[in-house]
Amino acid sequence: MATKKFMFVNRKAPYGTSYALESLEVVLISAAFDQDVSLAFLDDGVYQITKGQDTTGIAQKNFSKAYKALGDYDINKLYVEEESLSERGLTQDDLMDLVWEDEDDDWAEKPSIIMVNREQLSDVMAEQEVTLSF
Amino acid sequence: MATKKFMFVNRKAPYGTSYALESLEVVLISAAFDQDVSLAFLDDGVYQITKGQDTTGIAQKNFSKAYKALGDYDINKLYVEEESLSERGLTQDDLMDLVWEDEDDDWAEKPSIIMVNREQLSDVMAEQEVTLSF
Amino acid sequence: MSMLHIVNKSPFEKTTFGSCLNHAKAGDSILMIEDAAVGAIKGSSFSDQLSSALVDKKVYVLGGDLAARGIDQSRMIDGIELVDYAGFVDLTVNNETTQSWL
Amino acid sequence: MSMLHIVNKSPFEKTTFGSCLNHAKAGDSILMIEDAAVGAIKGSSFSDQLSSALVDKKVYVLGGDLAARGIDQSRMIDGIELVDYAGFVDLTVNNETTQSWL
Amino acid sequence: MVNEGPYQHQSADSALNFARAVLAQGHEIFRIFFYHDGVNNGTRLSVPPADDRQIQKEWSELSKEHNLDLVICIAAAQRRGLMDADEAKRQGLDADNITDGFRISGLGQLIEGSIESDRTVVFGD
Amino acid sequence: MVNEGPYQHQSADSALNFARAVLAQGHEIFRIFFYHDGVNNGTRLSVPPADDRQIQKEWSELSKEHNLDLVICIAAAQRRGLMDADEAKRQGLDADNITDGFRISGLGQLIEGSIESDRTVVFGD
Repeated sequence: MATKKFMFVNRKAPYGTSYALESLEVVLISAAFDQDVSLAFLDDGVYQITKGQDTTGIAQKNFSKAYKALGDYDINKLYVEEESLSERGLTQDDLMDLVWEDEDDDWAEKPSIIMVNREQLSDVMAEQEVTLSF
Repeated sequence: MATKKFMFVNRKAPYGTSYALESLEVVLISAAFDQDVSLAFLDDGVYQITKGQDTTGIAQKNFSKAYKALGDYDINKLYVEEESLSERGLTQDDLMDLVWEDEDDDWAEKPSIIMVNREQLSDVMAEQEVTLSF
Repeated sequence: MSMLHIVNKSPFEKTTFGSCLNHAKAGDSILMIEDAAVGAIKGSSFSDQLSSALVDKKVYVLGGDLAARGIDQSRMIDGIELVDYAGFVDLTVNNETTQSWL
Repeated sequence: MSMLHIVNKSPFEKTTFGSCLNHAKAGDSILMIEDAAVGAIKGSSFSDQLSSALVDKKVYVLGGDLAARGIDQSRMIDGIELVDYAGFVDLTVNNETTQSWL
Repeated sequence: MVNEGPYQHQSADSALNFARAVLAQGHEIFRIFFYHDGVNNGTRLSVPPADDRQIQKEWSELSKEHNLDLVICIAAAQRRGLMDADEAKRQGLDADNITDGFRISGLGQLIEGSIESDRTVVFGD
Repeated sequence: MVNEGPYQHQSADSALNFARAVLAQGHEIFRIFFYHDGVNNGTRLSVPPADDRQIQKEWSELSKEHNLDLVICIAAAQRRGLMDADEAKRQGLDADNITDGFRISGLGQLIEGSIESDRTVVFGD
């Protein structure tokens, strides 16, 4: 099968709707198809990867740990928009520490999160061949 | 049964979602219960009562005419927020001419639309006993 | 008569929260649930607007919804009160009417 | 490569349309469908922002959605083009990729 | 009033949690009315993952425990395909999908409920 | 990809109208994938008012006419209660509610469809 540049665009907060969870399920499946996969977190999508999520008070499953597994599937390009964080009173310190191990570099642990500004994110979006949004 | 002050709050555009249509269905049913019913049209809800709606291009039923029937059921307090119209580039001239006949005044035809500013609408909302939003 | 305004949408995603603040009256209460909880944080592009509401209104946030989105309560704007579902019920009892901003 | 951005939410209700405009690039096309059609009107609080986009992008609106909401095409901002569903299909063919702003 | 279906929007969860808290404090729930996509709270054909919440079943159980009146709007249910045995038969359909504890009725039940109750709370999108 | 159910959001209508226009111009539709509440487009238990559009039936008919591959996501369908006969049996349920022309399958079908097609268009809320 051909290899295409896939981008999953995440613009909604988790738990308020099922889009974040069900987007993550597609991302995990996409790993099996050996595609060139990127994720974008912008607007309220940045809340999907905040650290310290605790869902005990709302009786929903906390699926934030699953983002940590993405690196194991070689999904390691998670673009986060700086402007989206700052508008929400957040910084990169509020995000989970998401990493992957580079087999070409003696399995060195490298960050999966790539901080970009709005202009840079637009450039990355423009390069994609398939853009899926939820 | 007791008589309560009911307000139906309409804040969403028609056709994009079913809320406008299904809100109207509740309003029509409420007429049978002899309550003190008001409707508020603010934010994108003002598009529900624009004139000249033509749904032939989107294969949906045009239900805007049903608002004209509200007067026949003695539902004649339709509050429309001026600020919502002007933010959207609209004026009262863009709205349907909705009327009711006053049996205490020799069936004189009177306007059902009551133009209010934001402050006045807030006052009307504050007087309600049941507020239903969709 | 006082009214409890319930808002469930992020102020960064929808204009609903702003519309709620524009229509709530002095003495009313505002409860942030679901995605609206993210509006409780200090230092956002929305926090000035919410702080202004605190001058003459009470503002509450459902703690479970705040925690689910990874926001620690220490980050809340001063004056916002944390409630659980029992507190939510109390708010509906203590205000004569409720209005949901959907 | 050019991209077709499809936006379906009213700019007065959600921040999605604004986000789309912030990320579309020169030479891209933007298609307004469903509730987004109301953004096409002249003289609104959003029209300046959309007019700016017209400087280096093409903007289209689905005629059926505009008419359904009672907005006559004479009220549209100058430069916006009206399309039907066949025109929508052409736009997806003539741009290499599409992105839906939901 | 619950306006949204389970899982897609949190409003079904919020309504369920709120209803539990109301009952825990000894208040009475006159009726819960399911409208719009909220009708889908009443399907028995849902099988969520075992480690996830089981919203439709939890409504059924809460209803049984507290004798709650869970009413699904008939007009909304017809559009969305939520049927009880009688209605399915009337429409000539070969199956139904409502679960225990729910009943299908008209919009008047919403208005009546709002008149009879001291408070009406709306959960939706 | 269709993310929303019929009636509640216009996205199901838009997708249907778009699909018709695509076929009218002689293009080929590789697959239509129904995700999230979009799974509800595939119920046969819907009976909308006679003067309203019949979205679920229109999908079925379009599928028959053009041999379309209409795929419902199994994970989303399980949460929301959309079942075919096999899946209902496997889950021990006494009824199913899928309509003609739709099939239930996994999320891989969405990725595969996006790889195989020249264009992927998403309709949602």
